[in-house]
Amino acid sequence: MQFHSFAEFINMGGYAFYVWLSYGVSAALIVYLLLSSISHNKTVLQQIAMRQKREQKLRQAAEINMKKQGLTEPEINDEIITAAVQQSTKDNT
Amino acid sequence: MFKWLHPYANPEVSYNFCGKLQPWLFRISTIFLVIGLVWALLFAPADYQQGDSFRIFYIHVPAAILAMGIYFAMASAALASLVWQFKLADASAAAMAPIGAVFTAIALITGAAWGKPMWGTWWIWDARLTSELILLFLYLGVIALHNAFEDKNLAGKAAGILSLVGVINLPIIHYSVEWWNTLHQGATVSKLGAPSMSAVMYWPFLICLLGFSFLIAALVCLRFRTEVLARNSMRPWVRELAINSLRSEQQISCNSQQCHSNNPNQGTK
Amino acid sequence: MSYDLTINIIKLTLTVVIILPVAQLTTPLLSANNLTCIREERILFEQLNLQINAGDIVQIEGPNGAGKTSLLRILAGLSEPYDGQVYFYDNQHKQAIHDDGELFHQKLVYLGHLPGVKGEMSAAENLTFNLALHGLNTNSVDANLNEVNLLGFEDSLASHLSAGQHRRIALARLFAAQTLAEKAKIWILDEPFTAIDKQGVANLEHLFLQHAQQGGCVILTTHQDLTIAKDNLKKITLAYRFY
Amino acid sequence: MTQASPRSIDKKTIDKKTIEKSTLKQNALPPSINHNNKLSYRGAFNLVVKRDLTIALRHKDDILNPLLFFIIVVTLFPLGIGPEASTLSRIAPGIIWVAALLATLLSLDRLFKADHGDGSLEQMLLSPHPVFVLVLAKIVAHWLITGLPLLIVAPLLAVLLHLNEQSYGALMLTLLLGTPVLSLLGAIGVALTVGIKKGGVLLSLLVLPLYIPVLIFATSAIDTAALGLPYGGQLAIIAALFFGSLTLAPFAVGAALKVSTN
Repeated sequence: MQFHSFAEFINMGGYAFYVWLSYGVSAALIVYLLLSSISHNKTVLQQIAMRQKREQKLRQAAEINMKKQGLTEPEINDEIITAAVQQSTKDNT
Repeated sequence: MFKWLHPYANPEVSYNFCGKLQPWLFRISTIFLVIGLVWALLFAPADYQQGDSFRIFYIHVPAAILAMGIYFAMASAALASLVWQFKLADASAAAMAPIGAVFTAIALITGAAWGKPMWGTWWIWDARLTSELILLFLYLGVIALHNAFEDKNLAGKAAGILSLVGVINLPIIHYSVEWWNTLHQGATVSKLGAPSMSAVMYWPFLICLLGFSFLIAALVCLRFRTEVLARNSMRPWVRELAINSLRSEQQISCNSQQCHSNNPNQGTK
Repeated sequence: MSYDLTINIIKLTLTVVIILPVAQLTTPLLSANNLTCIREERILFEQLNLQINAGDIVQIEGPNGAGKTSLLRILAGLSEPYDGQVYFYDNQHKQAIHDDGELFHQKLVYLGHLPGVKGEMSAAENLTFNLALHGLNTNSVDANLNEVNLLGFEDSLASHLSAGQHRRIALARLFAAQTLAEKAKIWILDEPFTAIDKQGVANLEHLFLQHAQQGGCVILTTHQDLTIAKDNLKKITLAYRFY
Repeated sequence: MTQASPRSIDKKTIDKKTIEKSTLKQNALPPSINHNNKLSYRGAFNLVVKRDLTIALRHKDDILNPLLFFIIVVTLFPLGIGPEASTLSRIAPGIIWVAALLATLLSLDRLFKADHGDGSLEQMLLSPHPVFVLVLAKIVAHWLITGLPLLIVAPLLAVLLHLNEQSYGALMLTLLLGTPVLSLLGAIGVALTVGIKKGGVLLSLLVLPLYIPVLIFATSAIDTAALGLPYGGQLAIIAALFFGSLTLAPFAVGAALKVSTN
């Protein structure tokens, strides 16, 4: 132990201001970095969740629009796809 | 050769791996930092010339060394992502930039606070300080470029090119500044380089350095996970994670406010 | 072949191109394997496979934001796909487009949204530079400008010309490229008919057909209905994906 | 294709004034650079340099504005610091070089921005030539348009600032070797920011730190020359920076352009 009393420790041999400034600023910056990293993580997660909700709305709107126009959702026509596959394999050979 | 790495190229695996690693890194860094800083502040002897102001050394120098080290780590990650199209390397480079910038800032501020009592002035165009300042500019450039792009993948590539250019320039800038400094003014006698540092001073320094390194590793883990999430937000596992986290947050807030309208199911329970 | 995901995205309507001789029918020019495109964390398309043969005119359809332009840019090698690879064929020899970019670019004509015309240069200078840059013959600049109804404008600075005329300067390159047998076979055109009048559109469609018959291929996006007979036209439809 | 296309409406709407006004010679670019349709690296290089010079000469602001900026910045310093010849001559190298740095920075924007805006950059990236060659050609053209004029006015400004007579040679040599480095390194920054809407301020943040070594060695060479000492060492280092950036920067620029046009 280099210091005999608490007051002496705080005084830092006359350099109290500079030493505690350095340690204080460093601690503050690291704590800020830590907290901002954590909050950044949370906001990113929130944004992703929000976007999912927005996508759902968009999808519903699109479906309603289609129904209005008397269209059903473009069903995936397996026949066409298989035809395409056959076609492309034919082309290859 | 790198086959053991393959599972970690999967974002989900590495996200979970970092999630497991992160608390341990934080614990280890806390232990090291508490020991190191208590030793540095209370038990390490005062410097015979600089007195107790020497205690700034224990954060200034680790911060300065690590600031430089993070830049090199970031540049190698950028190289990996540009050359081998290793997408996660990109995310880790993006995670490192702000941490490096903060540690550079710490090194600069503590350097100034040390310089005032020693040299009588807050700022001195000392070679080390100047090149540290330029390092900060390089970091800020990388971060700014990263933020300027909407698309995270493009942002990573652009910032990667810049950090590679920076890493080539860093030694050139460093030596030119050193050279310029010795030319313009009588070499500032720097106590830092003294090789005759005694063991009683050396050990706490080493422990502090290790502590800061682990802290940085933990922070990189934390930020890396965020970057992975942001870059993979279209993947089902991330979407599920996001929904779950939002739900659990709502539950917490509901419980604390005794939940009135938000979630009727919660209220009746 | 893993079509499980592709099936959800793409409706391919492929019809046989009958006009072409059998030998050319099977000559592939460009193919793509497992293309995935992600823009601003949205998947535009995923695991897309396609092959484009000599004689094909392929129209890429889809609503705004479905990734038509992105697909064209990936096929041209301007954008990197998130995943997957684009190949071109040199004498039936399959090569990734990034392996020999210079050879691929000799075979390619890409016209994007922007015409790439400098206002400070005249129409003829613009075309001359464009042709020379791509290693095409610059002897018939006037004839090429004539084809796009720009004769008489050769010496006017492009900044004095309209948007449609800029586009026609860019399109004039197609007329120069069309006379070449081996080079510039793959045409990738993003909305080539924007700001072009009816007669011009008809001329271009005629040119496309001719190019296809000579063993080239045309990949284009357009909002206009093409008058090209259905027999000669393949369509790739990209659906809008919400995530 | 035959003359299938009928002359249509547009022929009538030819603006005769436009034709008369345009006194340009037809095909300022050579009408046919190649007959065998194979353009060599050198041909491509020359083609792009000529095109960029043609555009710049028809758009004289591009050449004049950075030059005027350079002159005005240099004249501001004596007004701010005071007219004492001794002070001015001591800081003259720094002033001239910082002004040259800023003038180059100001002119960098036009290196790729216009080409990116009208789509010709895409066309260049898709041409059957290595990006390296085309990028180098554009940088050379940029230097000829902005670096060379600075080099020509620099002695005049040195006179205004009472630069030590012994250091004129050093000033010219450092500018000759240093300004290309500024163009080369700056091109990396422009290539990275060309796709960004508000890239101007960002560009200076990216590029200025990279300029520091050139500034340090150039000013110190001029200072050394003022003392009558040999300044070959500094000049050699600037030359090394020049050759280093000449070989490496075009690759970085090419990679950056591919990202920016993505």
